[in-house]
Order: sequence, then C-alpha cells, then structure tokens
Amino acid sequence: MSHLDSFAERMTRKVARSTSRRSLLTLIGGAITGAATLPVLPVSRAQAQSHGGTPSGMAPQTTGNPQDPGDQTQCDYWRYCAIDGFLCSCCGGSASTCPPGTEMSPITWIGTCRNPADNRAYIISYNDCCGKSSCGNCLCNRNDGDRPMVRPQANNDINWCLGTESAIYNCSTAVILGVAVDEK
Amino acid sequence: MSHLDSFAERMTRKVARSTSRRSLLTLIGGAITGAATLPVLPVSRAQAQSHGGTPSGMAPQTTGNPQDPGDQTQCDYWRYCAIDGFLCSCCGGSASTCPPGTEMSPITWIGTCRNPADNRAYIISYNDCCGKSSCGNCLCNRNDGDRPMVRPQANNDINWCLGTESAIYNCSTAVILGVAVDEK
Amino acid sequence: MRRAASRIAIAMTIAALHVAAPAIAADYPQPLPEEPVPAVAVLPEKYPESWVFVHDLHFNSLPDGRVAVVDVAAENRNVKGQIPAAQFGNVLPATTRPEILVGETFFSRLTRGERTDVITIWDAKTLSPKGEIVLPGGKRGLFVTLKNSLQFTNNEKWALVFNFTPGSSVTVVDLDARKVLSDIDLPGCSLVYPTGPRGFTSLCADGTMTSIALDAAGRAGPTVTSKVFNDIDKDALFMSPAMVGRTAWFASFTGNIRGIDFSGAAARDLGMFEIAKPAGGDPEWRPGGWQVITADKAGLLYVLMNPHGKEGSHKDGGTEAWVIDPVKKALVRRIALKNHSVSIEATQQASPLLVASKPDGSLDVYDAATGAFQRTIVGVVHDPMTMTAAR
Amino acid sequence: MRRAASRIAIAMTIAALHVAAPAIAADYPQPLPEEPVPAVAVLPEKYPESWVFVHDLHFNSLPDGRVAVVDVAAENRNVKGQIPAAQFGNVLPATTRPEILVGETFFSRLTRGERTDVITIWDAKTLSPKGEIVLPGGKRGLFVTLKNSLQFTNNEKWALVFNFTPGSSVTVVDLDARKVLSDIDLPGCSLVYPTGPRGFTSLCADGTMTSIALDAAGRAGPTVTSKVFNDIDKDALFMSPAMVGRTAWFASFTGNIRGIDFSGAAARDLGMFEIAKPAGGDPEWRPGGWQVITADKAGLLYVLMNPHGKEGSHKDGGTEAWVIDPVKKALVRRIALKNHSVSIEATQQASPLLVASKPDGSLDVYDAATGAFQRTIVGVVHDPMTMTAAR
Repeated sequence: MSHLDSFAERMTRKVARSTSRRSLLTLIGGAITGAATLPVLPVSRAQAQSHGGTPSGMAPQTTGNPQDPGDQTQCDYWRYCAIDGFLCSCCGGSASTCPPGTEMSPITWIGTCRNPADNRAYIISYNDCCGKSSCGNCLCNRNDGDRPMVRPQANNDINWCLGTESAIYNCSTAVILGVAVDEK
Repeated sequence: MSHLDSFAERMTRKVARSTSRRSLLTLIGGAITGAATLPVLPVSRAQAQSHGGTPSGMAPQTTGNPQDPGDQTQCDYWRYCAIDGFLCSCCGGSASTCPPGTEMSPITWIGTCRNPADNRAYIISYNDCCGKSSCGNCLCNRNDGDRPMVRPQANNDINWCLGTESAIYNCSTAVILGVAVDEK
Repeated sequence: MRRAASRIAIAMTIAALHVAAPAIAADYPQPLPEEPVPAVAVLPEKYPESWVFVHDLHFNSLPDGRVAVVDVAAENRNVKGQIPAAQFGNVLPATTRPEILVGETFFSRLTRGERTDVITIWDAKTLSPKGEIVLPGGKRGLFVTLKNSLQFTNNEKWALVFNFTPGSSVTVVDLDARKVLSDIDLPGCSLVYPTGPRGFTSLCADGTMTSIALDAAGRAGPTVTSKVFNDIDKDALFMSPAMVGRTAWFASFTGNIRGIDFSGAAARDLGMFEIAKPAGGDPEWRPGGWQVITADKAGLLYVLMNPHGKEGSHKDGGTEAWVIDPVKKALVRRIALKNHSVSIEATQQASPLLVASKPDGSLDVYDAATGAFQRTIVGVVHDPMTMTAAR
Repeated sequence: MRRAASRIAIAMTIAALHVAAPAIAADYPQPLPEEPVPAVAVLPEKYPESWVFVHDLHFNSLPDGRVAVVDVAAENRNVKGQIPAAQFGNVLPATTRPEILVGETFFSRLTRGERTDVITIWDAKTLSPKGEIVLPGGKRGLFVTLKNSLQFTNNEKWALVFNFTPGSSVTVVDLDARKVLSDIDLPGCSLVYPTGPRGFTSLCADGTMTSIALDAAGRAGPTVTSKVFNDIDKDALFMSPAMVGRTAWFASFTGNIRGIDFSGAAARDLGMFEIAKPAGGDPEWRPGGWQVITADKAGLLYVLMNPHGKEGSHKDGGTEAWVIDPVKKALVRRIALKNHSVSIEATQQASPLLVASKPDGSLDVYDAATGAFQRTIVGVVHDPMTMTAAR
C-alpha cells in the first residue's frame, strides 16, 4: 500500500491547491483520494454502441509532443482511458481545456491511464465543462473500472457539473494531474 | 374567378366557426382566404434532403376508407401535399389530430391537395400542434407553391404556434376543411 | 407607423389555386367529410398493459429529455404521446391514480440563469401538466436516468427524490398536499428503493444497505443497516432491479442474481444465486446494457446478456435475453435478440412481451414466452435508456 | 438522519489502481508536466476572417438551437466554440465591438410556462453572456432562421428585431442603454434590412418595399414605399441577400439577380439581371437551398444552383456554386460542389473561401477563386441553415 499511500498524498496535496474543489470533496467524503480507478461521465451506450466510441471523422489534433502521442479527437487517445462524454477537443476546447464560455467543474472523477510513449501511468482528471448544452461531437465512452451509482466517485453516469454556476453538461476534458506513483 | 370566390366564401364561413382563429386572422389581414396555395411549416432541408422526405420506416397507418387512400406516416400521403414538419401521425396524433397534451394552433396555413381516389381537390389545413418539444419523427417537407417570408401566409418556414399557450412546435397535422371548389 | 391597409389587400390577391373544377369520381358521390378543429388526442386513464414508457435521455440535447408512451403490441400507431422530462429527468407512472410523475430540472435561460427542480404531475389521460411541486435547493441528482432516483412510498401518497450535490440526500414529497415534507441526509448511500409501508432503502458505497422508516410527517424514523452484501469491487450489483411484487431481483456485473425483500420495514437480503454460464462466451457471458434485468407478472426474470463480458463491458448492451426462474434459481430459456440491444423491459400482460431498445432509438418486440420476434418500432426516441411497462 | 462516517471511510478503500511501478522510458526522463485546472479556452477579440458562424436550427430540439464558431481555413481544431441560440434564435456578430448578439426565446419550463424573449449579448473573446435585453410582448418572430430577422442600424448602436404574431412589427433596441426604444407596426411587410444612417427597409407582400428612417429616439420618421418590384408569384426573391457594402444582391427563384442600394435613407432598386442558363438543367438550373447567395470582399457573388429547378425546388439545395460578377452582370465561373449542399457563405479574406453546409451538419470548404476543394469539416452542427462569415 505504500505506493498507493504516496499517490493519495500527492493527490491530496494537488487537490488542496483548489479551494472550491476541496470543499466539494469534503461533501463526498474525500472520494477522490480513493477508489478512483476509472470513473467516467454520462454514458450513452445508445450512441456509442461499440466500446470506445466510433471514429470521430474530425481532422487529427495532436500535441506535437512525441511524449504525448495520439489524436485528441479520437476515443482511443491514451488519456481518454476513463472518459465518458463529448470530447472537448471536438467542441472548442482541448484534452485539457474547456471550450470558451463554459466553466470547468471543480470536482472531478479521475482515472489512471498508461502513456504508451513513456510507459508511465498518469493520473487523469476528467473535469466536465459546464454551462452550455450538449456539445454533440465525439461521444466517447470507456467503462473499464466504472462502478454503479452506489459508488459515485467511481461512476461515469453522473453529471459532474456540480459546484458550477450552471449544471448543464457540455463536454469532458482529460487533464494530466501527475504520475500515478511517486517515482522518488 | 367565380370558383375562387365561392371557395373564399366557403373558407370564410368555415373559419368563422372558430372565434380564436378568426381573431388571429384579423391580425394577418385575412390571409387565409387568399394566396394560400401550398404553404407549409418549418423546413429543414438539412434533414429532409430529398424532396418529400425519406420513408419513415413506421408501420403503415391507413384510414381504412378507400376514399382516403395512403399511409399517413409517409410524406407522400395525398393530404401532405403542402406540409412541412414532423407528421403528427408519427407522434401520437393523426393526420387530423394533435398528439395528447399539445394544443392545436388556431391559425393555420392551408393547401390544396388532390385526392387520388375521388379526384377532388380538397382544402387542407396544416394546423401545428404546440406546447411540447420537436416530435422528431417523420420529417416531411414539400415546397410546391411555397413563397418566402415576405408572404407569410404562403410561407412554410414560420412556426405557426401563434395564439397558443406555448409557442413550442411539436408536429403538423393535415385536416380536411372541405373541397376546393363548390360543386353545386 | 401606419401602413396602408391596401398593401394587405394586394397581398391577398389569389396567387394560384392550381385547381380546375374537379372531376367527380362516380365511385364516390360524396366528398370526404370536413374534420373538426381543434382536435387533440386523449389517452385512456388506465393504460393497457402493452404500453411502455420509453425514457429518452436525448444526449444531443440533455436539457430537452422526454418520455415516449408506446404501445408495443399494436400493429401501428405505436407512439401514443410524449411527456417532457427535462435535464436528466425521471419518469414514474402512478398505479393508484391516472398520473405520471416527472422529476426534472430547468434553468431560466435554458443553459444558464436560475435553476428550478420540480416534480411535474402529468394527467395520464390528457398528457397535460396538472401540478408541480418545486424541489428546494437545486440538488436533484443529475445522471443517466435510473428508475430508483424517483420512487413512491406510503402507498403512492408520497414521492422520494434522490439528491446528489455530490452529497447524497432524499427529499420526501407529499403528493396530495403538493409540498416537501423533509430532507434526509444519506452520506455514502445512493438511490431509493421503497421499503415497507412507509420508508425506503438506499444502497451504500460500503456494500451495505440502509433502510429508513418514515414517520407520519415524513421524517426519518428507525434505521437499519444491513451486513455487507454488495461486492462493488469484484461483482457490483446493477442499480436497477427487476421487481416481483415487493421483491427486487438485482443482477450483478458477472451474472449473479440477488434478491432483496423490500416488503418489511427493513430490507432483507434473500441471498445470491449464480446463473449457469453456457459455453459460447468470449471471454464470457455477462449482463450488459443499461436496464439489464426485468420481470414479467409470473415472476420470471429476463437478463440482457453480452457474450463479450469482461471488466468494463457492463454497459455494452447484449445480444440475448436469458429467462431465469428465481424460485428454481435456474436458467429457463435463452432468447436470441435480432439486434444488439441497450435495455430490456417485460410488459405485465398474462402473455408478456419482451421489449428491447436499440442504440438507434427503436424498439424490438418479442413474445416473451416463445422468444418469437414480433415487430420493430422505429422513431420512438433518441436515446432509449430506461423503459417502464404500464402496470 | 445521521449515518456513520465509517461508511465513507470504507467506501474510500482503494479499489484497484491497476498500476505497478512504471517502467521509466529512457527516452523521456521527465514525465509530462501537470496541467493547470481550471482551464478554459478564450478566443481573440477580433476573429480572423476565416471564421464563420454556423447557425444550428437543431430541428430535433428547437428550444436548444445554437451557433458554432468555426475556423474553416484551419487544418484542424476547426470548431472554436458554441453560442446558445434558443428557439428559432438569431445570431448577429458586431463589427464595431467584440460582441455577438443573439435573439432568443425561453419558456420558464422549457416547453411551457412564461415566455421570455431576449437579445443576449455575448463577449466575443470569452463566449460568455455579458448582457441581456428583455424584449416585451412575446412577439419575436419564430421561423427558420433568416439573417434579416435581427439586424443593426445606427452604426451598430441599435438593434432591430423583427416580430411576427402573425402581425408584423419591428422592435428598436438601444444596445448601449440596454433598453427598448420603440415598436413599429409593419403590416404586410417582413424582415429588416438596415438602410441609411439610421433606419431600415422591409419587404412587403405586395411586391414593394418600405424604408423607414428612425429619429434619434428610435421612432419611425419619414417613410418611403417603392414601386412594385418583387414578383412574388412568378419569381420571388429569396429573403437573404448577399451584401457588398451597403448594396444587397438578392437571388430570385428562377435565377435572376436584383440589386438594392440600402446606403441612402430610402432603399433604391438597382434593377434585375438574368443569369445565363447553361444547358444541363433538368428541367432547368435554379437557385436552391436555404442561404443561396453570398458575396466575397471583391464583390463577386456566389449562387447555390440546383439542376432540377422547378416550382417548389427552391429549398432543395444545390450541386454547383455559380460565380457571378454583378457589375458585368455575367456568369464568371461554375464551381462543382463535392456534395449536395444546403447553404453557402464566402469568407471575407482577400483570397476567399467558399463554405457549403451539408444536410448532415458538416461543411465543405472550397477555394473560392479556383473552386478547388479544400476540406470537409465534420461535427459542426445538426442543421446548418445560415452561416455568417466574420468581418
């Protein structure tokens, strides 16, 4: 458990950087520090029938950094291992930025995704972007590690536009919070 | 013009049966009694690319009356010669009835459709059904005789949910008002 | 500004009637009769048992969710009407009166502005709103629709609303008085399962469940927490059970079935049994989809099964419905579905139909007893997540 | 109700991290940096001329219309953001300040309840609402979006809103003071075309047009009605002209082009000319689609043409864009489109792009000078009715 403990520590420190996030975390009981394998956002199996969604047809968006490989408009981009919702990369944002005029949710569900370039496991924070209606582009859903609503912090069906000015869901990001295990 | 005059007379009498409709007609200046060839409701060429819409895939709905032939879920049903919008037959209503919980618009645009069974030309009133969101089924659009917004009473792009409690458009009906020319 | 009325008169010029004097077909001496306007359809107060409420999450416009009322037994005219269910709405048809409850959320400017959560009470016959109860606090839980987010208790006199902020709580609503009775904090637990004469149970993140009896004022009374029974890590229960009377049958991720008796003041675990796993899985058969388990009136269970079951496959939908007798704990029959399906629901007729919703929003209907395919109903909804058969 | 905090603690049990100590790739001694949250994109105050506002009527959810801001010249990241435009909304980007106006309509319960019509003022840089002007009377015209339903006048200090009840009127709005100045009845006439320094023109059902100069308080002043020039029965003008400076070029149903000079206090008819009709029509080439005519900065016109032109074909879209020089009154070039298209818009760059919207909501982009196809942009909107190039 020592690896996990140090992960939890890192997470706690990181989370503490954001007051609003922390206060929300208090509500859910510190959920983000544990049991946070691969939760994701509102599933619509009706639209993304095949596991991982269908190719978006969008023009490829890469970071240009070989250490961060892949196309951010596609469901198989490495950071999206636990995402569920419309990809903000297809909506005016990016993998780590909300589209203009939306608000990034302060509370978030997180996943652990392996970066195929450097083979590190990264903690990815799937912050929702809120305040405009369903983006409608690039629906992507992967349920590995998802658990039912009984464990909200691991459930991808929840609209995490909580603590935002508007609860309307627009799209989901996949922000790098750090590596999963402290390498020191 | 005598045929048309008698048509106009018939229409006026018919319209006068509905007080609320008449009061609205006053606003538009008696539009319904003239220049009312083939106006229809909000077009979405984006969805109904081919003229007349695409087959609905719905189970056929017929009146059972051989004098009123055809499938009311299909865009090519004879009464729909000037319709534009979602067919109420696919939404819980029928060709002449609004779906439950909607309100039929008192003002309407009308068309003249030939019934292939009795070869008569009928005046069809395309009343919109209002107060619930877009039905979403059986979009049908035929623009024969449609004219731009400059002539509202002949324009099918207008939301005719006017004078109703809510202006939200749900679907369109095609009600028989009478034959186009008095046969006496 | 005054504009000459003459303009209107000119506009009224008869443009083109395109109609010559019609030939009168000898076969039809009389024209079709005039039809009355306005004309609006009405529904029966008590819906036939072949009718199903199909909830449309409407992912492309979550603020504009709705529910379709569908007759799955009819040859045509299947869609009977629509009920709005805005923004991750819930639908709950009453059985004791001709009413349908919808939990929904609005913003004064559609996507921004003031938030208002309500229960709207719809008249079953007219599909018109007949009442509204505003829910305070802007905390109604918003997630992909689950039936146990809005439930009745107290013989349908009260409604229970599950809130999530992400703190959990339950709002108790008096439907007769049209007012909120109480708010009950529920840390660590989710959803509401009506329990006993006047109470509910919630499933908790530690694998237990907690039953709360309500007093006459809707306040929390005696509370009973069960032993740990839900192995969320290894074999979590799907949240939506099939109800047979007051007994709920939950499917688990790997394909076990657990019964919970909600008839008493505290929920009672009836234990779990395994569904025999026939060959043919790759890697194995597991339940898959959104609403994966349903029951008919005789108490048989139907479970939507996915041959490609593994970790993470639980929402992938399925290709067969397995019929299970929970009394004999036996797999009775397998129904091969025509299409990959998202959710299933059995109607409550003596000869039940099995309805399977598909990703394109259409429904496939099967004879539940024989598995014979009956019909496809297209144009029902956009995203058919849950279905609720009329009772 | 109090629940033991221990439940939460138990819920927090580390479930499964699935992560062993990672192998460190020798190529990348440092991990990717942490990324800041919250992070929200912003746009430039002044949009590049390759950006286009694509209005989404959203027919499957008319209450939830929106506008996509799209860079049609970029290789990727084409969608820059979305602006809500609820219920037959209108979008009007300002050119004198970094603002985008949206005319929209709300109901307090989405589809029912109290109606509120507003102009929302969006900040171009942040795409956040920075102001709202409530329009009285619940009369904002609701129809498939036409640009001339919401226009500026008075050097963009005022907005003009076209109302339809079905009586016609125009509401004059002071954008600086955020208040309504006046309502002007307009029986028999439709839409607003900014005219002169402070006024507008409306097209009338009798084939004339009426120009109204506004006084400093926004009240109707001198009014001039033109001769009949619009043969609505036989060859109606499409309502959305291409603007070249203050000159509007209207296409007619059969393919004629008419110029109207809106620079003076009263609109001036510049006469009509015919587009030569090449062979190949079946029965004939006619303009077809929703926004069928557009102009580039050099003043060339582009008209979306349908080879199957006839009565009733005017919204059927088209397969070619014909480039027309309105000064020479000549067909300069024909651009064969890759796909059947609904609407067209030229960007205002020196080397313009021609954007064609398709029924599936995607855009095809062409080099307007050569007609060379450049790219398809998918995932833009649902129902792309009108487009407005940044200026």
